[in-house]
Amino acid sequence: MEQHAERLDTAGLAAAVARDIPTGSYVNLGIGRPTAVAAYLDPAQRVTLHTENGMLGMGPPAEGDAIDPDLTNAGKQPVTELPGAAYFHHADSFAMMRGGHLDVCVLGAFQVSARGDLANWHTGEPDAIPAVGGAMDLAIGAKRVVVMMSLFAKDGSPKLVPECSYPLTGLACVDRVYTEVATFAVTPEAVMVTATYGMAFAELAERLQVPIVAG
Amino acid sequence: MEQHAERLDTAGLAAAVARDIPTGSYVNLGIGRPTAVAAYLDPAQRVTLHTENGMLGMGPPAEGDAIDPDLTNAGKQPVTELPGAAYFHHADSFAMMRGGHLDVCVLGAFQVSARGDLANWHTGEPDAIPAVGGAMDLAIGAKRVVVMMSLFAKDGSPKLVPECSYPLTGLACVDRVYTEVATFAVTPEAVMVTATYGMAFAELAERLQVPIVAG
Amino acid sequence: MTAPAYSRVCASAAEALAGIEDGSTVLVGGFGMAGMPVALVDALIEQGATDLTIVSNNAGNGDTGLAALLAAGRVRKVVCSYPRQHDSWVFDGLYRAGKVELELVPQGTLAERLRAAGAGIGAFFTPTGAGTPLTEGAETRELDGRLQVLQYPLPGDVALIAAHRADEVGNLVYRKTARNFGPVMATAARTTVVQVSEVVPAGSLDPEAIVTPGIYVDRIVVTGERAARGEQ
Amino acid sequence: MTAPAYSRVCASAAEALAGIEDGSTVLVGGFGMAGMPVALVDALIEQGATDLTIVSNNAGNGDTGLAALLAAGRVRKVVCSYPRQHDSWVFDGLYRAGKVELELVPQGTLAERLRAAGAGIGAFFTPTGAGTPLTEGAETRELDGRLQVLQYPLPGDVALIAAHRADEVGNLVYRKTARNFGPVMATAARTTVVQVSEVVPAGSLDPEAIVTPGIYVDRIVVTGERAARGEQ
Repeated sequence: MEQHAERLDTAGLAAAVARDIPTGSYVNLGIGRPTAVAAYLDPAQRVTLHTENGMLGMGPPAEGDAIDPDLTNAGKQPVTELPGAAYFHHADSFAMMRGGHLDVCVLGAFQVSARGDLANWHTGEPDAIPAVGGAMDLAIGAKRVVVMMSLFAKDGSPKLVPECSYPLTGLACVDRVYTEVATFAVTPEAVMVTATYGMAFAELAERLQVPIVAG
Repeated sequence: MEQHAERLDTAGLAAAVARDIPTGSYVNLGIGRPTAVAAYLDPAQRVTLHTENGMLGMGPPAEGDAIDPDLTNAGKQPVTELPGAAYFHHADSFAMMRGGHLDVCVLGAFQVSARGDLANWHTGEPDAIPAVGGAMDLAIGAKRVVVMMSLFAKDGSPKLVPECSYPLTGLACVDRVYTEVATFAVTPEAVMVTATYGMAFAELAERLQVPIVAG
Repeated sequence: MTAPAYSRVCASAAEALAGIEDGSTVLVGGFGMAGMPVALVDALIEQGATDLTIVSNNAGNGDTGLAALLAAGRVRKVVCSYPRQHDSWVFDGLYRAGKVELELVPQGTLAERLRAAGAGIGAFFTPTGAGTPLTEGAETRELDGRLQVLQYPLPGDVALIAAHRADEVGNLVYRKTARNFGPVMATAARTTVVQVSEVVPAGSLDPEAIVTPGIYVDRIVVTGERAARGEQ
Repeated sequence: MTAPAYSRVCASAAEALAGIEDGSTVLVGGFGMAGMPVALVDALIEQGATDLTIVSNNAGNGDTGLAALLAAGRVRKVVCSYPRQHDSWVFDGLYRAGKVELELVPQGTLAERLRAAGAGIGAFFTPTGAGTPLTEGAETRELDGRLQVLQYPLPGDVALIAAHRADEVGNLVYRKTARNFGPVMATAARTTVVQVSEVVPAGSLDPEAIVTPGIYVDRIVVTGERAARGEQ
């Protein structure tokens, strides 16, 4: 277990996720915050980015004249195409996801349970418009499901929980959780803390209702 | 019911099948004898030929320098490509067949039953090597399944039968049967003779164990 | 180009949408605005069919296209994966007011149900959504070591899609991620209508690169480059 | 071209086939000789793995390729749709002698079971073969007004396929009807080995026209134009 003195800021969190992606991986970065990981990937990692709307070899965000309304990421933001890119239709794209061909996906989360259940599509509030997109397909499909989130909600309650109270996205699917104060490996045996950032293991253990071990 | 004085020869049978294919149809001609139908299609019919091994817009047999080992029909004979052709892989080709998108397929048969059951893949003999290919997919997939066969086996027994004795290819799937002496429409109500060739209706009715009506 | 009587090329979007009946299930391509058949959706509003079930990845953006169709009260039910967007206020309001029904389907299951409809697959088991509220009540089975859910085909009466180019016999090619749902929706509907930037002679498209073979395309409307690219 | 350590391009077919174990299920592309990975099958014979299950549309032609593998006694079982051909005497003899097991699968079901294995579909219902001896004992259900049969995925340990060209990141394009089973088999195996006529730099292939994305390709062997086109 690595111990660091400072909490991770947004950039630091994205960089930490990026650093741990194995060389040569095919990776999906979902929508929203995880898409920031792309900027911290080292070209030497030779990561190929997949976007659910039908592309492998997605490049950085498009700007100015490079913006093409026919070329977007899953968040509908304009992106670019790298040499070696390939386009395919939606059934083929999700066959790739569901079939277990992506090495890593990075997702945001409302909650993750101690056994790796993921809740990230619906708060369950009566007035909320539910929307799931490709989250359930990524959760069950990628070889490694990485969650990137703040460890505590605004009210201070932990988001790594014994059982999710929000509606589930997938069962026992999360492998790694990256937060601003600690990173976790979720295994069948235990939730292992792999690194801490500005918070001692003892304090973590006290604030979480989930039993943790130092990894 | 049309009545013709002469039996159909091989060419005449293929021509009769070709003549009845509706204008603008997408058609699969299976393997073996039905492939001869292609030569009798009128360009004004604008028929597009499908081959199960992944092509729409198949052209005539290839000869001489036009022979390309990468371009064959379902019988593995060299063929050509017409303007407007498209290639696709096997799962897509059979999705097209199974999904009901082909207007007509033409198949050979060992037996057809009065309710349209088809037997054309296996004689059931103990020493026979069974082989089915795409026959079962065509039988259940094409909008109209046309059988082209001789009406009587070498021993004189009819191949249009009350119940198939050979192993089935598909249940209640045959719509039309073209033979050298008569053509039939197989409907839920009756087997209707639509034309005779050199054999009187009365003789047909006597030689078949299947009740027939003049259509 | 010449358009003989049997041509699939229609003179207008209105002509291409003739005959769509009240109560139809309409598959609408696009992922956000990429691949969205804007001209065809506008023509559907003009055409007047109502009580529609709309199958599309999203539930309308801003005040045009699908959002305008919703605002006009023509839609009974939306089947989609991601209705909630920053500019989905029309759907949001109708949904909260109980004026439109929502069937929320995980995106991959949506795509696969459309494919199944086109491919003659009667039903399929998928692990997506197993154990979640989106598959409550569905038949489940443990297969390949994990819980899977039985899902059924999602056929359409009509598909409205956008492609880049068509040839005279209806073969289609797309542009970049605007391809998305177009190819599967084209296979899943009884009648498929496509808007394209141009129609080229048969033989002009590379037979190795055709994404949607013409067998899946019934009517073609040429809307020009900008409209075909999802711009207004 | 240069081949860095991480390159998928192998120096020889022998290198590409290293590690195939006895008892493996090997998916072999091709429809007759079109798309048949002749060089890879020859290398498999050299490599020596035995007790194999071979999944392929046919069961070998003449005395070379799959027929030679069968003749060498390496094949326990053949899963195919059409073993009986005018030149399938090797298979015919072994089958009649009870020396090779046959699982006969309708061609479309073979293709769809391979697709299911690659697409994470746990099982599917298909009308193909319902009520025939080929689906005896299978689970059936009436769906969409007709009898359908439940079919399971058909995954491979290894796929051996032939394509026309690869780029450096493994994207593949095919030629004409030699495409056939290659794309689905590439998705269905843990390790996919492809023989191609040439490897071109990344970016040389049209991204709109790629049939098999590189994610499905593990090892590439350049065999030159003639071998890639199924000629001996």
